[in-house]
Amino acid sequence: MNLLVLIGAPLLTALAVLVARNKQQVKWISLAGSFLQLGLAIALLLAFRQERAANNTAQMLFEQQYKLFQSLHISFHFGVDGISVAMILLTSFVVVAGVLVSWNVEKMTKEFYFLLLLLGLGAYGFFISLDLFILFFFLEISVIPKYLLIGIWGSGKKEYSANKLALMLMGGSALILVGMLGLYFTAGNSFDIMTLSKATITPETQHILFPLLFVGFGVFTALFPLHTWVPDGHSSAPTAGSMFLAGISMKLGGYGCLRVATYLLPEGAKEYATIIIVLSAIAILYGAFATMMQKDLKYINAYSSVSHVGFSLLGIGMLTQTAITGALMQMVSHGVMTALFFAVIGMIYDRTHTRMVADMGGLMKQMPFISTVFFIVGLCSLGLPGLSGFVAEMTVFVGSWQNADAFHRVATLAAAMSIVVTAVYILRAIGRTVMGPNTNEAHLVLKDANWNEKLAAILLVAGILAIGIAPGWLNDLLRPAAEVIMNRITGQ
Amino acid sequence: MMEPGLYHILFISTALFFTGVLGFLTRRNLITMLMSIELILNSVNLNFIAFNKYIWPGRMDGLFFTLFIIAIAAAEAAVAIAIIINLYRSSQSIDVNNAEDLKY
Amino acid sequence: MNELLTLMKSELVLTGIIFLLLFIKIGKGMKNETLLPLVQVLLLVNFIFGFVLNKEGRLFGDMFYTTSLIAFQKNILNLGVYLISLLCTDWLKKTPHLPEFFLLLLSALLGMFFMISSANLLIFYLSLELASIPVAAMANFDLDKKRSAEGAMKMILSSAFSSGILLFGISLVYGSTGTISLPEIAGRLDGSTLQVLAFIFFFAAFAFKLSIVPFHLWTADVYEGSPIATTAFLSVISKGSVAFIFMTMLYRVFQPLLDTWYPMLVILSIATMVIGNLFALRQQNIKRFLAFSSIAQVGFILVAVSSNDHMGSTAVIYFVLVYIFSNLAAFGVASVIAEQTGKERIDDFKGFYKTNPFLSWILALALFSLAGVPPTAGFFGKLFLLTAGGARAAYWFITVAALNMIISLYYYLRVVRAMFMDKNDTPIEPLKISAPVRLGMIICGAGIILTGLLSWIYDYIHSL
Amino acid sequence: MPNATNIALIPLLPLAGFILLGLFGRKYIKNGAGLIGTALLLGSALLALYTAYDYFFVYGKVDGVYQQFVPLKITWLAFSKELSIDMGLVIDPISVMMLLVVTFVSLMVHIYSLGYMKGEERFPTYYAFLGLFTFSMLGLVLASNIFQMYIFWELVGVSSFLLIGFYYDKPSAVAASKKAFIVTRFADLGFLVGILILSYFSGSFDFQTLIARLTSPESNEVKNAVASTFLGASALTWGAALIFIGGAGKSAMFPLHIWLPDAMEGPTPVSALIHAATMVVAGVYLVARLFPVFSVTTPAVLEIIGWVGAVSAIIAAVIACTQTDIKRVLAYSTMSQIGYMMFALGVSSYGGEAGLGYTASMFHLFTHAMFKALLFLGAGAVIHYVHSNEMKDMGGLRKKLPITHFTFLVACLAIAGVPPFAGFFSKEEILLAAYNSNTAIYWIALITSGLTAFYMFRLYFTIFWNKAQGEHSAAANKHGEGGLVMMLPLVLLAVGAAGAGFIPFGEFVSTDGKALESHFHLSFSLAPVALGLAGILAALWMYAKANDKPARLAASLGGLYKAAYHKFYIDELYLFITKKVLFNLVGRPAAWFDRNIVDGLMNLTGNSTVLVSEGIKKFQSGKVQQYAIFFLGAVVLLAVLFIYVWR
Amino acid sequence: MMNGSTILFYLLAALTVSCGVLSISTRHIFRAAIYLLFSLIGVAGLYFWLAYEFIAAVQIVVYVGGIVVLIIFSIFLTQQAGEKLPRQRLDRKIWATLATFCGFALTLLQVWQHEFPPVIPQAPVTVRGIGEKMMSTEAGGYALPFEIISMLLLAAMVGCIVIALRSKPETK
Repeated sequence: MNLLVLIGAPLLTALAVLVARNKQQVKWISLAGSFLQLGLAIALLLAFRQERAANNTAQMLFEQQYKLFQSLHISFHFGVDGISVAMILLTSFVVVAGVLVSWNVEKMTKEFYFLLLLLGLGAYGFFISLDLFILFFFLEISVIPKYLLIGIWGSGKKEYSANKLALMLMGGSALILVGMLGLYFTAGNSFDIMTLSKATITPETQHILFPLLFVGFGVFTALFPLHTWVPDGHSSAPTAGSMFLAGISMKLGGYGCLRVATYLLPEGAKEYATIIIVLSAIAILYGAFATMMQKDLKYINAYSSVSHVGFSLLGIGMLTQTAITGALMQMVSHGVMTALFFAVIGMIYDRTHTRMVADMGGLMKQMPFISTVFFIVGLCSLGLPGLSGFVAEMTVFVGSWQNADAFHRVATLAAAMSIVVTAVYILRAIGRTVMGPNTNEAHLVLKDANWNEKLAAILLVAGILAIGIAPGWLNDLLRPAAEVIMNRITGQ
Repeated sequence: MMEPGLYHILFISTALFFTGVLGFLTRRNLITMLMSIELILNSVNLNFIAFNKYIWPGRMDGLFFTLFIIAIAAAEAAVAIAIIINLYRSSQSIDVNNAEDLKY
Repeated sequence: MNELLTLMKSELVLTGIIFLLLFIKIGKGMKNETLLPLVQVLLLVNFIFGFVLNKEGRLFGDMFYTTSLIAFQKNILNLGVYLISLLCTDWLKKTPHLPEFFLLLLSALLGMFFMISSANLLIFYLSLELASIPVAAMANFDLDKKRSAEGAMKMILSSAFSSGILLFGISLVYGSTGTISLPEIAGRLDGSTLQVLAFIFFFAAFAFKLSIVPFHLWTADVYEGSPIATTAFLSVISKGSVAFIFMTMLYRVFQPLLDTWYPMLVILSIATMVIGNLFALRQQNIKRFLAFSSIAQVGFILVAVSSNDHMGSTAVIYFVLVYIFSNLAAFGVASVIAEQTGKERIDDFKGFYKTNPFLSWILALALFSLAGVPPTAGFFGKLFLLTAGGARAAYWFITVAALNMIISLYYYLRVVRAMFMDKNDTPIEPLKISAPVRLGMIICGAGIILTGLLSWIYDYIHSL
Repeated sequence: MPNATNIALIPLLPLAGFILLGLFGRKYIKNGAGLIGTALLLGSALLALYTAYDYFFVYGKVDGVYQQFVPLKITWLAFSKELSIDMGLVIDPISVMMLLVVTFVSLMVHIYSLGYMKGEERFPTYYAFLGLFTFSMLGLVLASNIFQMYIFWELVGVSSFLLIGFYYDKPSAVAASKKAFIVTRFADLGFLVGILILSYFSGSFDFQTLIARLTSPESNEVKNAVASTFLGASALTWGAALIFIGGAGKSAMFPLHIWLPDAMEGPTPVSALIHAATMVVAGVYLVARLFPVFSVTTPAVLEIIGWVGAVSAIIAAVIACTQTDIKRVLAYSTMSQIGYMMFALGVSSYGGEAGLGYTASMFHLFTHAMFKALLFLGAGAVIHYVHSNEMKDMGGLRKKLPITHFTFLVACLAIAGVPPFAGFFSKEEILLAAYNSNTAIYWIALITSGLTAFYMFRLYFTIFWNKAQGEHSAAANKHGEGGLVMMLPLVLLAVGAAGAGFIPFGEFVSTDGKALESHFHLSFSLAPVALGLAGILAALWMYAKANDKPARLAASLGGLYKAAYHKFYIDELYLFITKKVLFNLVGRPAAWFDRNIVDGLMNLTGNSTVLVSEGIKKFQSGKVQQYAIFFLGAVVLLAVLFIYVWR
Repeated sequence: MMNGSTILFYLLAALTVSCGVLSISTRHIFRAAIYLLFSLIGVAGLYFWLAYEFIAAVQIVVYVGGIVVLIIFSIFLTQQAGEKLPRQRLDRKIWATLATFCGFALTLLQVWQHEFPPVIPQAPVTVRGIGEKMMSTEAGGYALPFEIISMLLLAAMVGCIVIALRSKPETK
């Protein structure tokens, strides 16, 4: 399978959107394009499994390389392993759902969809890149669309949030950039991940470069205490924007932390694992407790994202194969789940025009579909078996527990404690909004989800269930890739 | 007192240079600032001539440099004066402290 | 003679155009409406002609030399001038002294050409003056405005002062090395303290022209006061040309003083980035805003300059190319707005997207490019600058530089925010965009996007 | 050999019901939902019956010992070659016994609900949830892997949550469902960590492997586990204790019991199924499942289990005497009875005669499921009739609800331990087991059994005798006892409650699979039976007719009565911990810290940048001479720096 | 020891520097111009003293005859002669003096410390030689700078005309 189609499809869609004549055309083109991407992602998954089944054990499959900026030894090198495939799949799901839930955007529709598709494009490019430079390019490409999406179509203190997001992400990129250049020069003028992974980098250099890269990517994935763009950004963004932000963009960071920082600089990872664990354990618990006090649904999910994404980082910091697999699963799971969560919040907001928990009540009666989905996603968030969150968190726990010393144990316990707190805030939110008596007369006439919203929700619920009920396929994708990373860490 | 030589001339030129600089920094009238520039240029000229004379007499680099600087000084002065006069027409003043609209 | 014609062809063509303009002026004269397209065509021809018949060689007893790299640099400047002639159409049409304006502008450009090609301090100095005195006159071309005169006054006096210091430095260099030929100087510098002092005098003049902090103070005032075409010329063409010769000087001539100028560059680069950014943060006037942002950009250029190798010079040249597209696009939009509405404040841009989507996108694209955000070429430009800076393993230095990109992003986004997000009951009316302006903007827009994505451009520069 | 397909179908049929009704119930099969659900469950129950017969009488016993079979095991999630979560089916005496209990009670509840829940707006949803619960419970019972058990453990928790909150527009129901979920969730955290500890040392999640590795004191695994200690206890003890916490949460053991009385907000059949007969005994089942580990390797934990069970039993019994909501009385009674089962396990040990407690516990579980479900369903019929949960609204109903009255009486006799009803036999065994190993617990149990008889008959007399104190509306009277669908389950369960005691339980269920001889001493039964009768008589004396004796007694007991009435203020304690401590001392500061410190620092960075920018603006003064001074100054400074300082 | 040449040198030096200082310190603008004139003449005298007569002549012609006259004209244009110039702000003066003095001291120190190479006696420069070199395109010739300066003068002229003749009808 030629991976270029993964970039080509969104690019063509975006360009087609630009030349569309009216809003209807824009929407349908986007929808068709996003379904095409979904199809391609599934085809990629199948092709990948086929190759693996045929005993193709190359680390990266479908590799291609085009020379760019030859004098700097940069090349457009791309290929996928299981991690990339999973992330691409996640992206395509979120893109489709994002396009669907934005069906009612009337303000500057064309621009909206264009930017949305551009965001997706950035994510696809990021996940297939095997060259740090190109990877960075795709990482950065999404900053401005995010900014504009929040700033133009957002709500609340949108300008502030948009600025904060753009600046903090830029800060993260700045650190990544420096770390990347450090790698480039210490490893003989190459940005190629495959080359870099074979280069010998002294532990001293690794100790310098690792924090730069990890913190840099960490900003994208809400590493405590650099997470503060998350609540504001997520809550101000339009629905699809939040979905993309939390569902995809935060995963870019996690992927980078693993693929770039940890994989390329294993010595650095070992050196700083303790700090990573401490920070992520704090983020998990503290995020959960902070969520408990939020009154705005979007803030609830945003803070809970901080908490949940902490599991990814915790898994990475634990440096065992299972924990890393769990971290990756958590990324995928959280991506789908949080996208769905934001989608549902958006649907509720579109109808009730409020996101305050206190202003709602008993929505189950008027919107059974939306409420049910809300239930499901809430349960997923609190880690109910059968839904994706459980699988991921348990894998992280089991993996973490394999470190036998007290420090890792305590960190794991702290993280595990969050599942109770999560239950508290999720049930609080659900209990007040979809359950309970109706508190607002105006809400009695509200309608349930439209076809597009239903389709979006069903797709994402299907994703959650597909991971939650039968996690084997995802495990098969991620575990071998995690093993490669672990082998590098343990030096085999 | 000793035989005047390179260092003496260099002293003069340096003194003249910084005299010009000081004038440029402290005079409020634009034309007097321009005059200070002329002093600076002259000190440089003196430098070039002195170096040419005392160290590298075989080549005429310093000499030509001086010649061209004189020409440039003329051109520069002409343009500067034109601008100053223009400014004077706009604001009826050639006090440098009155030309501070553009700031911050 | 044949050699003279080919090696100096850029200068000769330019001189030809200058004299043509002079004759037009002295002769019957021409209406702006007819003259301007003519000039634009001539500049386009000049630009295209810059690509052919490029040879390497030396002339006038090694006073003048040219290489394919220098030819390319000159052509970048040609391109910039051509774009200015397109983008500032609105202002140019109105000015009563169009032929003179172009005469001065092209003279200054000629000066820059000589400056880039100079292999001799005398040529260098003269061409530097040729490149700045006419610009001072150009700065005063809004003849009725006091601000314009004030800007011009500040420019001519400051630049005279700086050239005084430069000359003093040159004289000391001459005194201690006995030559004004650049290649010879390189061989004779021994790093004595007098030479260091001379170099610092010398450097100060460059710093002045490049607006390196703390030699930058004239910049914003002059930019704000000058007519927009002049500002564009100053901020892009002037800066670019000086940056080119600056690198040549440091790499080829003052190489023995590397230990002095490397730390100096680092200090000043950081100061420049920080101060430029901090000032740009709160500017309201778009020209002043762009002035400070261009100061900050120079700070980034210095990062690459400090690399002291081929990678650095390639990165700088590439960046200047990108910068021409980006900054000129911004100036182009500002020019259209200023000329048709008289508004220059960023607050006036609020709600601009509603009424003028094309201009908004161009400006946004330009600002993103200046901020270094992909997929614009500015991203690549900035990245390569920092890459070059990283070659000397000064990680903390490039970290500071990279962090400065955050501040710069903030203020560039401020303009974007005004255009796209802020509400305004009385936004700027839909503006007329004349054909040349539109052409210029499309060229700039294409340049901003394609220069980065077409990676062979960088490789081409590298190969020169 | 067990038939994997048949056994797998037992949980899968209710799951099919859940999916079918959950997806399409609301729109397409609104009326048929109950029948579909019931039919599927009937299939499931029949299969369970068949399986039980097959196991106990056909292939289960090899050489006089009941074997454990794992007819199916699918790797669900592999962490490594050794460590994986499998989905499997385990067939052994207790799982088969539980299959029977769960499917039977569930079937009864399904049938009963056809009448009880008729006309509900969310009727199909209700059946869907019942299906989900039954599926989860059966999955839990059949789990061959401790993680699988945890998974279904959570699923029954959520089903319970959904069903308690079934009347979602009632704030009290919502609050109760949240409370139930969160409290059990908290306990499950212990379970989870316990799993992690045990699996770390045993290197497996699989019950068989795990038990095999952790019960031989000579094995490396046990040695390692014992060697690593934390706060003076070995890792293994910690693991087992934590697992027990999970069980205690689900089984409403003191002090994690607070959710159970509130859970009565759910529909009454649900209380019968989940909060009396099946889910709440999951904790007991868990301990029984891991009994070899508890009894052989961690006797200390087993002792804790015994004490927790005993304390829960008596506290719940005391509280039950004071409650006025009939469902709450039953809830506390449930808690009390589960306490019995728990301490029965606690006083047991592995193998042979000493394993009597284990057998007794399972036996009591079985009989309790019958009579407690019956009690709840009977209470449901009463509530259905009077539209109130409060005892004061009831009285003299024996004429109006004759079948209910009769079955309720059977159940009361059974729970009070009056021979020859089922409760008598199981309770006797428990008391015997306690008597044999722990006298203190025996005395507690004895007192509890007296109290049990008292509060049950207090309930019985207040409802069915006494004088009617409340007005029964005409509408309430109209539907009478609720027809065949509601009465049939009552009768069937009454048969069970009356006759289940005669099952020779020791034959089938014992710690080591060998048949256990029941040593039935008539003399030993004298004390408990007498106490039970005394309790009944006391209730008769106080509650058979309306009078002020209860009030006087309450007054004379004073503080004790008040404390018991207020459930010993445990709820308030929890409320204090959550509201005051967690929310105000942790949550609020965390949120504040985030907004003001972490985010504040970010904003401060931005704001101070702007401030600095404002502060340095005077350098750009517009004065060309000042610029020149800077110019010159910079030159001089650089010169000094590079000539003198860095040279 | 003290011969005429030396005395002449010191006289010229004194004239140059003192007039320079006076030129920047007097508060009469017209006098300032005159002092400047004398200072420039002093420099020309120094050229004579150094035996660069041609340069001295150019100095007199261009500076004295051109620039100073230009300056004096512009003074007449913009100011009533005899009016005293306003005082500069004190802080500016202090800072300026400080910076200048530091610069002066530093430069002087460096210049005096530096060992310039010894003089190699060579034939003096003649006016004819200057003329030949000026037009030469060979090594050591100055044709190119000459061309450049002519362009510069052209441009400066055009610029001056435009700026100085503003708001008048276009003249040829």
